[in-house]
Amino acid sequence: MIPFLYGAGLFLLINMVLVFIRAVQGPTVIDRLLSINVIGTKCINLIVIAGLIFSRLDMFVDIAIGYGLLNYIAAVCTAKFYQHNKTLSPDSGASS
Amino acid sequence: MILGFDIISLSLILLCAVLALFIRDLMGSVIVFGAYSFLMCVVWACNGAIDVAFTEATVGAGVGTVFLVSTIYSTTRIDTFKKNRLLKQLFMFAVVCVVGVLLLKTVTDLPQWGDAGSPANTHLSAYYIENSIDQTHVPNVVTSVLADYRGFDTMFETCVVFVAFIGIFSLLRIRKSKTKNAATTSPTTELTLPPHQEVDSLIIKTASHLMVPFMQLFALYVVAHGHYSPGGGFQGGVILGASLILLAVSYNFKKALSILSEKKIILLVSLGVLIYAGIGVICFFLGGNFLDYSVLHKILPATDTIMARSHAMLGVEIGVALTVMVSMYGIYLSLSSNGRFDKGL
Amino acid sequence: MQFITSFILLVPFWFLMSGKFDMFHVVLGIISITIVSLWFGNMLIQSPKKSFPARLGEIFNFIPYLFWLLIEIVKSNIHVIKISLSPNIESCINPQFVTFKTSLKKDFSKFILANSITLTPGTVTVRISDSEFLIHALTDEVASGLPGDMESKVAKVFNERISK
Amino acid sequence: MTLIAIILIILGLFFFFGTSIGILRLPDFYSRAHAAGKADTLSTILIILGCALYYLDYSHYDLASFNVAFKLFVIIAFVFIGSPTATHAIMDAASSAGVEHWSKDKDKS
Repeated sequence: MIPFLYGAGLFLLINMVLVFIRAVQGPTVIDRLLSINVIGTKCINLIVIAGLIFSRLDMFVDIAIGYGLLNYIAAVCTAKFYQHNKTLSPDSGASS
Repeated sequence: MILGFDIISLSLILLCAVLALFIRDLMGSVIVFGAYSFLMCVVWACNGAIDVAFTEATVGAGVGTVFLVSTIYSTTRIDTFKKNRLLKQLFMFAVVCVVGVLLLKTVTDLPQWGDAGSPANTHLSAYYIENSIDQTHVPNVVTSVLADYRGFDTMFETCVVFVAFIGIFSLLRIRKSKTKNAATTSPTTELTLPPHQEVDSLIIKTASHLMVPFMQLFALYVVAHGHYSPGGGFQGGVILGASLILLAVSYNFKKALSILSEKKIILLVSLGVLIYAGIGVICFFLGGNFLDYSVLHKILPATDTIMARSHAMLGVEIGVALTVMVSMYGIYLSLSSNGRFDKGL
Repeated sequence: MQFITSFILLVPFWFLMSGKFDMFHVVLGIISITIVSLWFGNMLIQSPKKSFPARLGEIFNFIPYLFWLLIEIVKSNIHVIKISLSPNIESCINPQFVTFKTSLKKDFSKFILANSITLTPGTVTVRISDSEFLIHALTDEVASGLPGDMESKVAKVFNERISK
Repeated sequence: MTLIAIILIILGLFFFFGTSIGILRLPDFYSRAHAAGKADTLSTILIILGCALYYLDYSHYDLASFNVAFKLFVIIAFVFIGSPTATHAIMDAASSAGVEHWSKDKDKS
């Protein structure tokens, strides 16, 4: 079971790299926000899987709950920012 | 230590840092740094440093991004760094190279990962691991080290948070009497700020109604069970602060001030530090050293010297949690309203 | 009243999280729950006048809805993945904004409806203004099928009358 | 029991893969948000459910393991509330910031 969990974690990390490509090339800031949000959700799963690999899930699960609770504050806050400040990019020359 | 996880997440962290440098819109950089802290938490967790990972998770996901976003909201969004001075850039590049080489040189002198012969493992850690349960009845060694063996350190760390809040608050705060005197300049500053109107979304509001009580109860659980599971005063305090910030973000600024007014914020921040230092002073008066909790069994009911240490640790953690919670909230309010305390993000 | 209801709701949460039943931790738990429900009990319970049986009825009605929602979530995932793995992506989607008016009154049922719309195939709620939902739909067939029978299901759960 | 856990985790990983591919391939922001918002929720639920089953089986269903399983269930519940809300918040931000959505007619012209 441990090799399987190890493989699952590696697969999640590779997925994370794929999502990160979108954050690199994302034309707008909001695309980046979206992909970072997905990376955050993947981190919850990764921490739970790491807890199973260490076979001390009772210790790791608190971190995962903390993430699950706090993951969406950043998204909410950024959304509020864009509702006040209705321009997407400060200038046209935003490069990545 | 899980090697494959470490390698991929560390290289992703490097990519994040480089990407954040090259984005000109500061919002983009802030958001990319969100991913940086997520991945850093995974690295800590994969190396077994659970308490550090918990701190990183709460600070990175809960308050770090929010602070930076509210700072950008009250300042500017464009990276105004001038890129045309070649000589200056070359000089900076040289400085960075020298510092980097020095740091890499230091890395070779560090002990190997998990080296049993390194000084930290032969002297201190062994003592803590052997004696923690006997002397304090606390299974989580990190908590007993932080709150008991190195109580002075933690007290001054709490003071650092306190000073950070007081610094930000007193630097940014604009008194109303002063703005009246400077009435000629205030209209121009008003114009540079973005036009303000209250927006609130029903979905976000209802979701935060549902989440906030559970968040707070979870935070109190973290504070109360710091002896057995990762976490403790600091992490619980950050989650409490983040829940208050979530309420403030999903409503408007008036509601945020009605939860905790300015006066209460300053009072409670000081109260947290007072609880910590007060426990130390009580020990002092009972005939022990400052922060020597074992003498507290004279006034705590039904405890011996060992349980007194365990209970006093809980009291200390409550003080830390109070200071951290209220100072996080106060820093958010100061930053997002640009010190005016009338309207904000 | 709000205090008592939220206290009853929060007690199982604490004890299942804590898992320690000695005197010291029980007292700590009761103190914590009291603090939270005094401070934020009025957030968790938005409608203080409702009686306990009505609340229980809502919860019992909600469970079948939850199962239905889970099946819809699985469907929507298969739908999204089919689209994103299809060889020519641009021919099978036609993104568009759709608005519709709901006759649901309570905030909480609007919230449930909006999140259900987000989780069901091909639609995401973008904004709610009063009773108008702005929805982004991924394909034509999904856009024409809104709001479907979801609204009446939500209304049934929360005992609301809708004009249809 | 372990087999069920493995199947659940593999399903979750598959949905995550779908999310990643969707985020990379879909043409505009709004449709990417569809992929991110939905598949994320379900795959998190599946993976954490699988982990909970495996942990229960691994620790022979004792009392402490039920405690951990409840905590995992709490994560599921909060992701279930939080993830659609985050998607909605991001979409709302995009639409008020004026991100244009992709359509076939615009692509042809």
